[in-house]
Amino acid sequence: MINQFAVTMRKESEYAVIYTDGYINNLGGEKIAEVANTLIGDGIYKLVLNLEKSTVVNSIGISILIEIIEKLQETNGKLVFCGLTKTIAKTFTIMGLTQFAAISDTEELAIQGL
Amino acid sequence: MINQFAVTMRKESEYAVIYTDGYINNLGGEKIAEVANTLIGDGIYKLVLNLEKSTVVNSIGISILIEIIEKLQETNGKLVFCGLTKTIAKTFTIMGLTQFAAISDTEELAIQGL
Amino acid sequence: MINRPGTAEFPHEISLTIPIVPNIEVAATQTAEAVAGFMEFDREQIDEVKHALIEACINAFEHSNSNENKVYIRFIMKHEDLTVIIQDFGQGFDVESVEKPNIESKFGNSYKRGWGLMLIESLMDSVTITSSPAGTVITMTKLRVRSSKNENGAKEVSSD
Amino acid sequence: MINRPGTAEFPHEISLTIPIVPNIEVAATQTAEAVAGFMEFDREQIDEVKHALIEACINAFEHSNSNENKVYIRFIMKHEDLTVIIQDFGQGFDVESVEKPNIESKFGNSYKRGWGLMLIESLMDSVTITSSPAGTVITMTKLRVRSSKNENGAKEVSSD
Ligand SMILES: Nc1ncnc2c1ncn2[C@@H]1O[C@H](COP(=O)(O)OP(=O)(O)O)[C@@H](O)[C@H]1O
Ligand SMILES: Nc1ncnc2c1ncn2[C@@H]1O[C@H](COP(=O)(O)OP(=O)(O)O)[C@@H](O)[C@H]1O
Repeated sequence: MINQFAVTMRKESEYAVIYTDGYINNLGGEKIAEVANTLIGDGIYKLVLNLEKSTVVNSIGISILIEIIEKLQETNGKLVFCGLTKTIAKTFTIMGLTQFAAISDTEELAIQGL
Repeated sequence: MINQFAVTMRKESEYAVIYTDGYINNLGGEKIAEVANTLIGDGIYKLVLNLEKSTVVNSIGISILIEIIEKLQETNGKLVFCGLTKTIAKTFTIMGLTQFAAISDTEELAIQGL
Repeated sequence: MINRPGTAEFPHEISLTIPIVPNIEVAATQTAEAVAGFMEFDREQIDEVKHALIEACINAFEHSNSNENKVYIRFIMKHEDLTVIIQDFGQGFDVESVEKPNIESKFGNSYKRGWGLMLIESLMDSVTITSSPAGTVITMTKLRVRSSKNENGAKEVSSD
Repeated sequence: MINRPGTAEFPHEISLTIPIVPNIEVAATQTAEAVAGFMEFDREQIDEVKHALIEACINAFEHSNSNENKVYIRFIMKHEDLTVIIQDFGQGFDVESVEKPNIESKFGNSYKRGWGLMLIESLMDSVTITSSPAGTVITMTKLRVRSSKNENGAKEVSSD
């Protein structure tokens, strides 16, 4: 329901895919950042963020995503989004986020784009 | 969305299954009754009403369902419900409707119960 | 979240005013769905509140004859329960004189209606109705009967 | 249904008052979803209204410093558009002095926030913000740009 947010991930040798489920607000953003930071700490600098199960975001959550992208830039890493609703994709485009993190239609394409 | 209600049906030689999709209010009830009346007119007196895609009903809609059951009684026919949410099943039970029209868990069981 | 001690003050109240327009009661049920979901009610509890709310709304729509054409809904969230208050400033009715409907008597009778108030009372845990020529107020409460598993903070998996 | 001539009078207004409580903005978006769905907006239009509403709500939650801890939302449905008005009776702010955010300047800067108002303006068709020490009112409108097919009364198939 409303209060539930979950992050899971799939870690490969060179990259990882992070899956979210639920509303990406400050708490949701922080949970994603936690997982991303652990991966970065483990030397994984290529990340796919699959938001298929997140249809609602807010700008506080997104600003935490910007922090993740910044961290990845410092290590020559890369973030690619997939599974975005049209409105979330539009939001990322309006913000200019897509200049720093691409959007792919599918998870496979996102992984190829890393 | 909110304003959309659809009825479809599958007619066999001895019985028919009516499928609803959407809010069963007065208009929804009337659309179901129209389909049921046509079937009864065609000599089909055994009906399954599959409400799988209707999660919201109101008592005006249900009173139209009572009219259908009454019509079927006049012709020694039978109505069996399936695909009910727990709350709709509870509502039909509270009203005593289940004394006159059984509830089955699945469409197959409903057809067997005709 | 709302049921974790210390996270927020109680009670919380959400109020919603809707015009008397066919089908708009569904908008009210969406608000109810969110409120009851916020309180971590399970699927069945949510659906019961929604159905009771629909009946109260369509009664106000059909019978209140309200001049201002509005229905006022308040959701009062407490630790233990959710109270929904549905009010109209219409003509009111004599609550005592409403007969309890009976399925047998509906067959062979052209009047098949008259189930709304009875369903509200059955679907909710407590209901009070006050009505006068100045309008009608239905106050209905759903308890948050949670299993001990859920009390311990475990997430409930409810089908949608 | 709402767009078929002669079926109902316009405008219709739904009003919703929510307490300032974390996450309750999601209840407001559910009401918005129902209202926009009632108007037969498509999935994308609905999501855009929902996102803009979320931003306006969390701004009131975070920045208004309202004593009464409430946010007032009105949905005004007209044939041509939906207007959502979000009001708080908090401290207000100087609208002119808010800088337009820029993604480049966010990198290397610890302050990554400041996107809310800009997103509201981008996601809605028209937005006016009035703010004073007595509070803030955001009035935002979404046009109901419908294709000619839909104007003719054909049902729109929108994915969910
Ligand atoms: N809000 C209301 N305003 C005026 N009269 C009402 C209201 N709600 C219920 N009533 C009266 O109570 C009766 C019983 O209502 P209900 O049990 O919901 O059945 P129904 O609406 O099918 O008649 C109605 O027929 C009406 O006379
Ligand atoms: N309802 C409000 N009450 C008071 N101040 C507000 C309100 N909405 C916005 N503001 C002010 O405008 C600024 C910009 O808001 P916004 O663009 O949403 O970004 P953010 O909320 O991330 O700071 C806020 O930092 C705040 O100072």
